[in-house]
Amino acid sequence: MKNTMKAALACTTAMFGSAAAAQTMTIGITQNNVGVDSYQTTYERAFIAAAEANPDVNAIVLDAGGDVARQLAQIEDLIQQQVDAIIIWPTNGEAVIPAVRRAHNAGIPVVVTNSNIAEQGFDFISSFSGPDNVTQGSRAAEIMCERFTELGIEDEARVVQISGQPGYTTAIERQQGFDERLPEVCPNVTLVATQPGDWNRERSQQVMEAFLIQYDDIDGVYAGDDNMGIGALNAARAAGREGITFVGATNFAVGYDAMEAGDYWGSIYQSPVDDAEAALQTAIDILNGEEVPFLNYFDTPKITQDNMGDFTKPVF
Amino acid sequence: MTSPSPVLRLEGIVKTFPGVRALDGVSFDVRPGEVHALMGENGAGKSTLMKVLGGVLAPNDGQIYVGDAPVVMTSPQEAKAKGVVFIHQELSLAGELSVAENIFLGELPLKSFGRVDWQKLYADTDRILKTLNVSFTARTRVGSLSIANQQMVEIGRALTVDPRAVIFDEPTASLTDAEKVVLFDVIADLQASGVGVIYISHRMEEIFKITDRISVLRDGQYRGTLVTAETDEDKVTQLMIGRSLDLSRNASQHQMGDTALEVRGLSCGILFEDVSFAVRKGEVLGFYGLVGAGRTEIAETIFGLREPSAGQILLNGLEVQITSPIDAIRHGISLVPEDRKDQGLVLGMSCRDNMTLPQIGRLTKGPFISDRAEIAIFDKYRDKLDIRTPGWRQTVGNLSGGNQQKIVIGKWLSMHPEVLIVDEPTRGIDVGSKSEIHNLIRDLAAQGFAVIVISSEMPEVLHVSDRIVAMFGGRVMREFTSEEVTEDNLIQAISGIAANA
Amino acid sequence: MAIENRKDMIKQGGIWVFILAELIFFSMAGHYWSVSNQAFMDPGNMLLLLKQSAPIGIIALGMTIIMINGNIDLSVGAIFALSAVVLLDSLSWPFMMAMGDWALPLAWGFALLTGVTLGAVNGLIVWKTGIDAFIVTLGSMLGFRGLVFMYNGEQPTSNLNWTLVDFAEAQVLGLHTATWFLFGTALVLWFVTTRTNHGRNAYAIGNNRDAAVNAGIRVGPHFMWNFILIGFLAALSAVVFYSESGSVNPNDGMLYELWAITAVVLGGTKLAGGYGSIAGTLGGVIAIQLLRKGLGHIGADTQTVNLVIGLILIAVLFLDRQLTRKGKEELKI
Amino acid sequence: MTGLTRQNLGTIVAKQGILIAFALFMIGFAMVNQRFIALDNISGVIRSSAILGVMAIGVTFVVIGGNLDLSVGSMMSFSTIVVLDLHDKIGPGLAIPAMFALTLLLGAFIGFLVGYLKLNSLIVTLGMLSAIHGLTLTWSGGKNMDIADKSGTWFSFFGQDRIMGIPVPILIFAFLAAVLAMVLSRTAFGRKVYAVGGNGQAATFSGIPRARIVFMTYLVSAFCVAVAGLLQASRSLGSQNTVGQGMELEVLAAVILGGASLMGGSGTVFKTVIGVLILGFIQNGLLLAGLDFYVQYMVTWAIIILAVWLDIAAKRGHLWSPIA
Repeated sequence: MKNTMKAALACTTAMFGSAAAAQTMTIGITQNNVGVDSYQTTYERAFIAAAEANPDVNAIVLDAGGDVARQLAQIEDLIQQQVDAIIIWPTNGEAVIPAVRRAHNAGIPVVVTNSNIAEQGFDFISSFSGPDNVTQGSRAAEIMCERFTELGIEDEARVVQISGQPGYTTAIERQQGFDERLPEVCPNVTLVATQPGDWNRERSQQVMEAFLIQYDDIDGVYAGDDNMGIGALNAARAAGREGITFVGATNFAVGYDAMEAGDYWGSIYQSPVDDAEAALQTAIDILNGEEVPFLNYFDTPKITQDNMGDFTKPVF
Repeated sequence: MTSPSPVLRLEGIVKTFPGVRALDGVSFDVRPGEVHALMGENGAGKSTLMKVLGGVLAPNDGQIYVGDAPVVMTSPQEAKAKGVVFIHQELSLAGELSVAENIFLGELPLKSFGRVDWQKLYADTDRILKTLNVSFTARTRVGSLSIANQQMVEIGRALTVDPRAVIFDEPTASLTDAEKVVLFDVIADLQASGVGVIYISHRMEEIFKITDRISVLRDGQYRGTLVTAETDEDKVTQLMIGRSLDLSRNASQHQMGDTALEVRGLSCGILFEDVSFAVRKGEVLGFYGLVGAGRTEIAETIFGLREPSAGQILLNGLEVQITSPIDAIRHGISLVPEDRKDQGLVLGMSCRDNMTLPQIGRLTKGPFISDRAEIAIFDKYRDKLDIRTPGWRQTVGNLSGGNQQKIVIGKWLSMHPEVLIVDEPTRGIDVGSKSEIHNLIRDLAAQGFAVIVISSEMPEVLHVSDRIVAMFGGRVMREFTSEEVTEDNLIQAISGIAANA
Repeated sequence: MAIENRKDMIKQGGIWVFILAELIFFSMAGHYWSVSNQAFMDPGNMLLLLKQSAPIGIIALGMTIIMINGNIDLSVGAIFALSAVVLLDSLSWPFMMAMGDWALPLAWGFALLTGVTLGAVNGLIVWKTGIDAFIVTLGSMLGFRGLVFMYNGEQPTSNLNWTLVDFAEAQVLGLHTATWFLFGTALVLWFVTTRTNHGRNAYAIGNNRDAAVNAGIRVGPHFMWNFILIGFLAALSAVVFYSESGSVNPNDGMLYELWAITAVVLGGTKLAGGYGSIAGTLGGVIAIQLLRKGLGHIGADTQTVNLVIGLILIAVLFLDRQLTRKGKEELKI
Repeated sequence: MTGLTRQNLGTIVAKQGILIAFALFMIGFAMVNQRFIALDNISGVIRSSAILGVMAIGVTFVVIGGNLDLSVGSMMSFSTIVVLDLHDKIGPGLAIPAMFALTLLLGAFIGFLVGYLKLNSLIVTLGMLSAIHGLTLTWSGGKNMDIADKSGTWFSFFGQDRIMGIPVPILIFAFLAAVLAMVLSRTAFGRKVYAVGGNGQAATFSGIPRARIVFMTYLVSAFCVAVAGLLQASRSLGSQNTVGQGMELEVLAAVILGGASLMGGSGTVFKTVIGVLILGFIQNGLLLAGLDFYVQYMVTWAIIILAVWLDIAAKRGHLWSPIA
């Protein structure tokens, strides 16, 4: 039964232009939630552009809309369509593991992009391509600590944190990196509160408004990305509170502008274009039989008011 | 006549609500094979009594006997199990379900695992339908039946048990005379099989036609039981309201003016066809016919609520185009609709707000509604129509039916219409208010309004109309002047018999 | 009568005609636009379609009977998430760990019990307070979601159990486990709505609640049972889905209520209650999944999918309205 | 007679229950945390509630008219994105009216479907929730919208400035609430909205153009959404596509909390505003008390159920539902 079906599949595949497919590789990607913020949108565009620029690549670009069930369905569809490689931007770093295993069992290499899956799934993926979010969190802690030291308040500063969407791997990892690193570099700085801002500028602004009232003394804000950081900055500005050090991650254009204006201290420079191109290249390399590192991090350097001249303004 | 022991007996039933003694020692009995009328004005305590009898409310004092056994009713189901069944006034059917499922609603015959025993259900239903002598089957969807047939389904429900007493609550409210005949046959059959029937109605002629005894309630108190054959309407009315009611033909003859509204060859799809009539200023034109004869639909078409497929409407001799109630109102036509609660009033709004609704756009001062103008209108018509309400703020839903109807009439009078159409002016209104409304209609005509009255009650039509249009099956069968009309020729006309005459 | 029957047929058959139209469209369009080499109507793809319909489908089937009642349940997404949390978390309780694979059915039991309990809470409030189900479940949608967060902070709850995954991924007679559950649920609910006292009462209550009360149908408990049923089904959906995925985010299941309602309405069930069918809902669920899959197949992006699904919903409502119109002489109210 | 007074008491509690609850909450929170009743906190809460509040006022019209509007969240995203995008393209002076026109167009479309075509509002607005989200993404291409020159525009006036020390959003919120409260309670249009929602058929029989009134309620709602979008855009001068997502249910919760019946025909602007403030202060109070954000979910749940329960219990005179 199964065999006849497979044969039938093979036939249809053969009929629909396998001649052209001889050289080209079909790569499917299922993304987390395009359109929820500029990063993801820019990522998708860069991915499509990169795929189109490469005549050997046929890309199937899908978007899970933030829904795990839809993402699993898309992975199944891609396996069903017998693509050559699958790139996954997981909505949930653990929930996709069984689906990844199925792709693996079907002989399709899987590349995880942007936000890694949990360790249990490492056996089934060929590579992770993306930023090292724990390191990003640590670096943000370092940026913050260095700034406090400059300002001479490293022994008394109080910090609040606005984290990303609850349950999202990137959010968890950045928070983890920050939480762990901060006491190491600045043991006397207190992290007084953490609330999620859901990657949402408006939500973050509300959270910050409450923080400002709750705590008379806030010296620093760490936001899980610049989008939320700007929300927090807006809240502080509206309340007339000055002298707060804002540090974010994933430097958005708004964050870059605010840095230029001197309102925002620092962030982590992470380009969605690099992210997308790295993911596609990783997949291509694997299909070409090249050796790729298992954790294929692309570099995400610190950016602050001091060194921002070295970076071009983000396009998103 | 020896009185056999009653099937149902109430003794000293008392029911109090906080601050109100709704029932104050009510006692009467129903004998097997008897039709026992229960009468009383709205608010006299009939429905409270029925709720006590049906186990919906627990009495504070008194005792109910079924046969000779004292019983305590705790739910409608228990009442039914003891052989006391109700036929409710408001049709309570589920339109998407079959006739059989409706008849056995809440007590479908079951097999294991809660499965419905369809075979038994249909067989039992067929048996019941046979005794009712109806044309539809057990599997017919109830929503596709006529109102009269739906009423039959409702009656069929009472027959799922061997009833000892059946209570009919205003069963003829939406039935026409022909349909009533069928209903009365069913009641006669029940009677013949020794069932006691309690018959609640406001309609005297029915009461005198089919009942054996009449018990009367007033203000929650039992006022006595009369033997129907030995009494007359006057006595019953006096017992109910403490005075008598005039339902004779109207005598007042006043001057009539020119034709106000004329309708020529008006048709609306299958609802009615080629209807022509005219009504003069100062005249009351009655429309009489079976439910479904197309009377209400004509009124709705004239009022712009339906799109006519042919015909003309002329006001004061000039043809007018009416495509919405707004047009109709602008041309001076008003409609007091048949269904007061659904069409006449916004029950949650105050008396005043309801009354000024059609002209609210005109009662403004600058951008805002003028409170003073509104209250002035309300006060004027409250006095004129003798509307009894604690004040304009009173929510209309809390008023009695008669006062509600007066609010609707006041609403339209305040628009100074030329033509006033009143559809079923006294439906669900108690006897006392009825005559007030009848007088009001006569008065309005006397003041020069052209009035069209649509009614399913023959005495009412005969009482208020100067001329009567008899309708059948969407067509005008005959027009009578008040001199020509008799009960007999009117019944013939609306049954379609006159068509051949 | 004849006209009525025909309209009824159009109404009930409409969703299947729509599905057919989608299949034809996507097959043809896929030929031109798809980057994939695979035909859209490939049998394997169709089997996947059924499987992928299951998570929303099982919930939508339960929503059908709720909506036949004239109620609505907005909290199913949150029940789905909380049941999933219980399922996965319970597997890591010490005594459960000690039981080995025997813990799996027990974990299922705990999750289903969670759904039943939450459903009962909704049902009890609707029954005892008499508050409209829309408001009750709007509230509990928030409240239950709060419980999800409370259970495990903002962290995902995970427990990847390969035995469970293998069971969930299995295919019997070509159908996936999830598909069997979808069909099983549909069959049971079809039986309940058309053959049992409870099901017929559901229609009676939706049609005319006062009549049902008068006829002695205990409307309150009836509602409660249906809320328990949909709670159970939301949990069942979670159990089937998370057995295969092994991790639940606290935000999972958001908007599922809206998708389920969309499917039920597409399937012809009336919001006012009293009318609707399980078969129609199954059609509605498949139609939505087909649309998503098909739009993905021809390379449409997220915004197009949103736009199309929204407009189709409105179009279906419009068509239904046209079918139920009585014609020109209808009262203009 | 005692029964009557008791009933009156019940009615008073029901009518003012929401205010009593509000007062109790304020006192409770104030006792836990002094900061809660600090003027700047109160002003902060009202300011951040302004956007929700403005939308809730519009939805109040729709709900009193007997319908629902689940599309306001997604429509607010649309207005925000559109005005931000147009700001840099055609300047704020033109962008604002253009955004209002487009938002009103969407409102008109929904109003047409629900009012004139008589389609079920729950499903129509559910469909529009999805469709408008698609429209917004198409407009923005999925990108965040940001005003390029943030310090050089007067556009920030609506969301960030103060007049006599009072934040402009609060002034706009208060002004709109006052005007629309007058419209609802004192004008013929308002009366017609109550009539149409209270009993649409009776309204038609009284010569009220039901379809047009329903249509207008959606225009009012869309207008309020446009104002909310303006406040939102001006406040942060940049936005994500998802900015209003999920707000439809918060808005509805506020309206219900204010005591408007989903059956239509009852509710007031004032009570809705109270509903909005309750939600705002709860959120704020719980944050100040150091509780996690999700506690707020459960508190909101309890409050909605209790408020509505109290309301209908007083109306029927029994705490427990009579349904068996």
